Amino acid sequence: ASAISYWHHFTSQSEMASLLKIIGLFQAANTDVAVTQENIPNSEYMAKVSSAVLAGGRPDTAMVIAERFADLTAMEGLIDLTDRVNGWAGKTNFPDNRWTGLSSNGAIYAVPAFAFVDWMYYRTDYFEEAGLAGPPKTFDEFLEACRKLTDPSKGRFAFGMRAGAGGFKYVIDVMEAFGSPIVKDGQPAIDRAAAIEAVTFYSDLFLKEKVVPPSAPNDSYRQIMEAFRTGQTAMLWHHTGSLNEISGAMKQGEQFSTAPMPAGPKAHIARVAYAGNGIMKEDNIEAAWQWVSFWGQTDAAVALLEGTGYFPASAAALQDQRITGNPIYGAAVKTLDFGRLPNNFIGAAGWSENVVNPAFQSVLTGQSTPEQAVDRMTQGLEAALR
Amino acid sequence: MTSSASRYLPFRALGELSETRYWMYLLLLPSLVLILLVIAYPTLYGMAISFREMRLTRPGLDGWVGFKHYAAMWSDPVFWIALKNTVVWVTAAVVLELALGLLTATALNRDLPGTKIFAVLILLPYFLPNVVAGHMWALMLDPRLGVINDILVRMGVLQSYKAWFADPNAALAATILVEAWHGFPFFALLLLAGLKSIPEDLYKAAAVDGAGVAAQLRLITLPMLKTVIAAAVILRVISLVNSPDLLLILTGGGPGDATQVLSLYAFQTAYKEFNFGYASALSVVMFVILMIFAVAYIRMSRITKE
Amino acid sequence: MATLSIKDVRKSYGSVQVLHGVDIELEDGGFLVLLGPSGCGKSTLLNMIAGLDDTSGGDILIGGRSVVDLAPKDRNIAMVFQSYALYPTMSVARNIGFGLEMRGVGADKRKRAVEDAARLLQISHLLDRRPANLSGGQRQRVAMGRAIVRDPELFLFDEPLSNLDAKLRVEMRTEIKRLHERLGTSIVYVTHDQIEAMTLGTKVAVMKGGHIQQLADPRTVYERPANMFVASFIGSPAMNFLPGRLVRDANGVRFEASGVSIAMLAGKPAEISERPVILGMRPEELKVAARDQASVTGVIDVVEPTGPETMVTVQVGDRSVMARVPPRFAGQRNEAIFLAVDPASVNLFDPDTEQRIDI
Amino acid sequence: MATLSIKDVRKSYGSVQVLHGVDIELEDGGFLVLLGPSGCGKSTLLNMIAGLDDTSGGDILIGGRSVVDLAPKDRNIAMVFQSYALYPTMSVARNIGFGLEMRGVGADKRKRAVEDAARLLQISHLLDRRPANLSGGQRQRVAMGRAIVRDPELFLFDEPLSNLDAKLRVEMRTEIKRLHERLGTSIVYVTHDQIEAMTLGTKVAVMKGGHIQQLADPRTVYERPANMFVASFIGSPAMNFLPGRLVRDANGVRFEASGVSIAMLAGKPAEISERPVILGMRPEELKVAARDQASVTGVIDVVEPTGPETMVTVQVGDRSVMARVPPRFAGQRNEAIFLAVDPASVNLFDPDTEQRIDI
Amino acid sequence: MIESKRHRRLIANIATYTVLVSLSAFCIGPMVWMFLTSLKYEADIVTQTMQYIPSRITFDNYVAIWTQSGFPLLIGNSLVVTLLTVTICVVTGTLAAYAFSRFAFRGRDRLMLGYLVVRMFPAVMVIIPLYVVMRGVGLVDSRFGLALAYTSFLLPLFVWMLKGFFDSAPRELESAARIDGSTRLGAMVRIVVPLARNGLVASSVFIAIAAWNEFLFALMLTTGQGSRTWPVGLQLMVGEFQLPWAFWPPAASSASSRSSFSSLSSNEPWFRG
Ligand SMILES: Nc1ncnc2c1ncn2[C@@H]1O[C@H](COP(=O)(O)OP(=O)(O)OP(=O)(O)O)[C@@H](O)[C@H]1O
Ligand SMILES: Nc1ncnc2c1ncn2[C@@H]1O[C@H](COP(=O)(O)OP(=O)(O)OP(=O)(O)O)[C@@H](O)[C@H]1O
Ligand SMILES: [Mg+2]
Ligand SMILES: [Mg+2]
Repeated sequence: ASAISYWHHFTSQSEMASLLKIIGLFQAANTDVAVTQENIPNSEYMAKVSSAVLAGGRPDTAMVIAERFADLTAMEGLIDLTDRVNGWAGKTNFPDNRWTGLSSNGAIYAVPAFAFVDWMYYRTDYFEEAGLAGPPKTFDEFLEACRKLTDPSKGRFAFGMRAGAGGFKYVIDVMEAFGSPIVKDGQPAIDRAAAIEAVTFYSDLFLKEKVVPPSAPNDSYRQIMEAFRTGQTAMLWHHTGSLNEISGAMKQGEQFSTAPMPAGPKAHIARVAYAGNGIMKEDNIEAAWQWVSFWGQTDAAVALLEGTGYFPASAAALQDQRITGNPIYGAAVKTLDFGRLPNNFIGAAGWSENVVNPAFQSVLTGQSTPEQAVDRMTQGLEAALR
Repeated sequence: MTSSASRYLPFRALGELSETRYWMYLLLLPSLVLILLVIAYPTLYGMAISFREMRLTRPGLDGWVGFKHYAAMWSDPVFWIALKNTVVWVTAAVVLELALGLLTATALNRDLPGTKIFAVLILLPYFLPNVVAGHMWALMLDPRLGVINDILVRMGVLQSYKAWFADPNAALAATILVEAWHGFPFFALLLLAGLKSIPEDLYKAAAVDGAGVAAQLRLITLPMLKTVIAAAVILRVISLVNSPDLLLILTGGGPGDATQVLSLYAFQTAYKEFNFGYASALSVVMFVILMIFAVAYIRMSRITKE
Repeated sequence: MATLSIKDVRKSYGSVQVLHGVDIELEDGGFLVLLGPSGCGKSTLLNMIAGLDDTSGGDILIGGRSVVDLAPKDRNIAMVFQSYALYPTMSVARNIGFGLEMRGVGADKRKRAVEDAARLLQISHLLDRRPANLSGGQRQRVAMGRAIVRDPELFLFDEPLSNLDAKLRVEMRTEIKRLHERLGTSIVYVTHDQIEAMTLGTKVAVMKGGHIQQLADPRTVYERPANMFVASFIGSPAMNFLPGRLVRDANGVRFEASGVSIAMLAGKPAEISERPVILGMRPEELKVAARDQASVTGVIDVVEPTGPETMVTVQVGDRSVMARVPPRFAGQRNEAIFLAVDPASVNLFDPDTEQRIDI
Repeated sequence: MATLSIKDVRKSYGSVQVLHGVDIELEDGGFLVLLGPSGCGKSTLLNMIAGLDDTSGGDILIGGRSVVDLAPKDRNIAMVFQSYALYPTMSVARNIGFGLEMRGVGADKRKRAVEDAARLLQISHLLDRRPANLSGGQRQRVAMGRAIVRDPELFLFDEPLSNLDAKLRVEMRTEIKRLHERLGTSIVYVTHDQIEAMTLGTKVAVMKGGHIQQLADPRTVYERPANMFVASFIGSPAMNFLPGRLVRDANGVRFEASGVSIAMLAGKPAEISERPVILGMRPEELKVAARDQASVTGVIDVVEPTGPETMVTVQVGDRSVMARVPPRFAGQRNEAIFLAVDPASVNLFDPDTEQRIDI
Repeated sequence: MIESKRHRRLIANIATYTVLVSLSAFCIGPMVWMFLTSLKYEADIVTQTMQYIPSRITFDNYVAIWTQSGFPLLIGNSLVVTLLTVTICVVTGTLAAYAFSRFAFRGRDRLMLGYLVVRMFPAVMVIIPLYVVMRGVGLVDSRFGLALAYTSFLLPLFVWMLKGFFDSAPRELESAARIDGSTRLGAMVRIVVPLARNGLVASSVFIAIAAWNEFLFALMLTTGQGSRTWPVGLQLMVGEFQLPWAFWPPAASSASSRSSFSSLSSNEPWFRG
């Protein structure tokens, strides 16, 4: 029997429970391999992984999400799995776009396991109250709805904007929706005018329209969730992973529902980020491979979905009755059709967190103009790609 | 000649050694070796990185680059903001902690009945990890669920809940408050010890001489506490400048760069952008600033003399 | 300058009573010494006069005015502490002038006053130093300077000399005496050194356990102690005590003990009955005499020449008696020795109450 | 029991020389007192004898054996400290027995030795207490017990009495004297109290600034001080100094100064020339006399009755002179006073070198 | 107008108690709030109307913290690491502090300052090289390795603190012991160290707290459950997605026990130049 270690950043109760279930399933199928899971706080995950790469002490296998993939491969943290994948029977379950996010220069470094599918939650009861027929389909409709839904006297705001930790993601989404690419062929490609327009639009929700809670500049996951759950906000952009939490707090259908993200003037942006598992060292590669490929099996994927709401990456799993039979997943399934992979260039994570976030926040706090913010993003991007 | 009752030979030999002139150096040896082994190499290595290009995500770029990072720092606006914030944040926090600590120590030093219990209660925050203190206050200052907002609204101080960390100035002030809450017991503890060592007679003499409470504080207590204050301040400044924990949890440097400080900036540069060269240069600058501060401060306050 | 009246002053810390109704009157310009063993309440009493401690009862009047409700600074007193309590962070000049500074005296006037005081105490050359750089005697002078510069109604001294070495103590003692003669301000002076008490005081209050044992001028306290405690506390080496009996014989009243026989009175007053008493004799009252004139007979135990005189410990019966004899005393250990004593100089005490018996 | 030889011992701290070549010989069973003002190097010398400090030069022999290279524990000495240095965490018995314990003496033997020492010092009832619960005098006894129980070759005492009050100091002084007589062990005793030096020592070394000023028996040091420093350092109140001249006249050699005229010698030895000198007179050698017998004439300045005697400060010419007179002295301030002095008891010093002049 | 002295003292006492009560409230208020919060159901926390006193009580959070994270193991690891750190510091630091206190040698002040300088280089940059060193000697992911790392920056603090205490222990006692037959080492062990006991305890508590609460090194130098300490475990539990109420029990209990301990043992001045 061989023992392999597995680093991941599943920390919440539901994530851990699902993980343990998957390990249980794996263990039942592979009695000769023992998996030791080691959980690492999400915010410190890359610090930990990078020092392991730099100073030695890698685990056998590790979880890789799309945003971190480029950095991980760039620091040569992952082992090329192309040959194994090509010889793997399960490969056919994964359409090509599942692999793109986990490949670099044509080489595959990880086996997709699940996906974060971005969508929108909205309060059906508030929409009814405001006389809105359904969820907004475009940014114009979105703005319209925002104005209608906001009622400061009730302490109610239309949209839970995330501009604290992790908020960069939506800033970039809006910029792309307004037609500004970020990176093309490894070169910075921000279209200044479009980007400024996007930042202006997005920040005006807070500054001018005031349809966003005043706490937005520091709101991150927990805050936007709380705002939605306490009824302060009527709309929320996030991914399928938060479905469990929200349906635990309010009634599906009666109080809230889900819809695809609204489309921007130039593009309809919604992220479908495939996460997978890679192998970080050769020592136990056979056992490691068994483990990472196990995540691609339908049972594992569905166990994860049910425990956490994380969508399966495997097309086979998507056909499972447990998904097709549940209407709430409709919006996600629809998103899979047009959704895009997140930006995936080396340094993306650092640039997003260290540049995009503060730059956009400073627009919200009035410390800079959208022009200045876009310039700072462009410069930061140039520095990151240099 | 009989000499020692010790039955164990090694101890006896060591005992005999302790009567030689080398004893003093032998005493220092273990701690010096430990410090040098564990920390000297990493520190020097860490400093050396600042003259190299070292970006984990660009393995190809490795190599010596001289003062490139320092030059880049000169024109990096975030560095200057972080430097300014560091100074503001550390100064404000230390001053506040010192003031609160002095107040506490003075009150506790009156030795009224029950002060022991108050002492225990007041010391509590210092013994919580930064991580805990940070999360605790983040929840209490939460713009929606925060009890502080609720209390302030009930008291009529605020119209509605305030998003403390969404406003640059309020964010800086709030983090300083949290840091003060967490750190002032440290000062209280040290200053109390210092106060206890001031002879009672001095206050009696001052009372007879006609000095009021304020004059006693200004002319006797503070000057007498100088060395204790100096030591406490220097230890505190070092740990504040070096530890990004609390800000990492509370604001992550935001909103904008309103609470960005050097240690946090170095941390993010290293572990988010994987640009170790630049992060190391930032660290070296911090180290140099701290050194200059510490040496000047120790000179000025003469804490190693007396 | 002022009178001081202490009227039935009491003090308790919690349930412990430290002072039990102390009454003292001090004339204007007087020098009151509070003398007593450690812990008898001297400092407590002084602190209450200064206003540093509250009284638990009774009244204190300075210059006829009750001060118990006044803060120390409003009592117009100055105090010198055992530890001197010099402000370590200030120069000598500032230390001396501090009381004036606090009272808002202008810098010029203050400077002059400080310089005058410094001249009087011969510390003018030290004005710029810090207390840490002074010797014990110099510190003592600075502490006194701080007191006199204020020109108060009453000086309070709490064992001001006990941190000095023997030589300096003698010097400073004379200095304080001279200062008192010169300034004429009333003084209350705490000490447990009986020589200081004797040389300085115009009035000595001997205290024990929070009670005044005797309040009188120094000579009375020394020569006619009110009880055995006062007798033994004052005088070094201490008074010799010998238990014995008063007996009446043909010639009058005698004190008798093993090795001792002293004719106390020629007549035989009726009120004096034979009874056990304790005899008290000061060492210096015992003079070496011829065998036939001796009233005390014993054997030499230890001979200690101290320079100006010689101390001889004599075994008398089963008791040790100390005699202070001239410097060039020639006796040897274990030799017999004969001592005479003036009956007028001895004291008698009641063995039970330990109070003085006057006959 | 052993002799002690200190040979040209020197000590520097960095560039500061604290002891400048000290030479002392002490006979077996002798009692050497090191006397001197604060900071003169007494403790330093004692510490070097003990081995607590290294010498910077010279040699120290105990019982003829050089000890400079031995650790304190190997020198077979015992020491009593000013602060007593009792181990606060141990019982009195353990404190006393600690030295034996360290030397591996068995528990039984140790117990007996401790009890013997305790009996000798009358502290048997205290053996179970902690030092914190003892009075000053009791602690002192324990510290002595700790020293004597070891039965060393040499005792070292560093100001063992200076933390006691005056009364206890006298008692303990006698006790130490008795102990020395009984045990006969050689002792080196540091003090700055000249009375202790005089009463205890068989030999007194007066030190100043790291130099020995005089090494002699106590009476010589008191009566024939080698220089003005020794003269003024020993005796309290200090020796009176009067600058004047030696003059030759019809009757012999006289000392003359304003208000003073003392016939020093009847003959006129050729080697004595007229010259300026300083006269030293002990206060107790000045006796109140009739006007025609007086050799010193002056005006009373301060009168201080101390109990057993009275101190009178007399203005003689432009100098103050102190006289020690009998207790019931009747003179008043500003009265004239006439004093006689025995020429044999006075000392003359060279005004320049301050050294003694023998005529 | 003369104000009565008693009156003034009363006012001063009231002011003192006011200060103490409000500062205590300031200090423990947040903790009390966390305690109350820890007893609430999540729905009662994430709600629009603030509940000051929980309307219903649950111990789920406590159960969760105990079962979810191998909590006993975390605490055990923290204990071991803290104990090791304190032991190493006490053994080596006591020697150094004693040397600084008892021997005057050239460059002493400078060396003491040098000890302090060690604390000045940001931990952020030391971690990776330290990791390399630790790996080289096989101490990564071991409790001993972590303790060594802690020692490197806590030792100077310990030495600085302890020196003050040693300075106030009378030298004469040591001399007495040496004359009584101890070696210098013996005198130090038997006499000086017991005398500085309070100071030793206080200094040890100080560094024990620091070791117990340290996060960054613990995170970076350990991976496995076998050596992970509780602040890291705590950060995991809190994570990004969960409300942080569950940490109350370990945090509060450890904090309060230390706090009372050190305030009781810190009655003497530990800092003397
Ligand atoms: N704050 C206090 N609380 C309780 N008891 C006290 C306090 N201050 C003094 N005492 C007690 O009161 C008594 C008298 O103390 P005080 O200081 O007046 O003595 P003292 O005569 O000055 O002695 P010493 O000569 O030692 O200075 C002592 O028994 C002391 O223990
Ligand atoms: N460790 C030291 N470093 C430098 N100088 C010292 C040291 N120890 C003592 N001295 C100096 O040596 C001189 C003699 O000191 P020592 O302690 O022997 O004096 P002492 O005669 O015992 O005085 P005292 O009566 O005050 O105890 C003093 O001037 C002192 O300042
Ligand atoms: Mg007193
Ligand atoms: Mg000395």
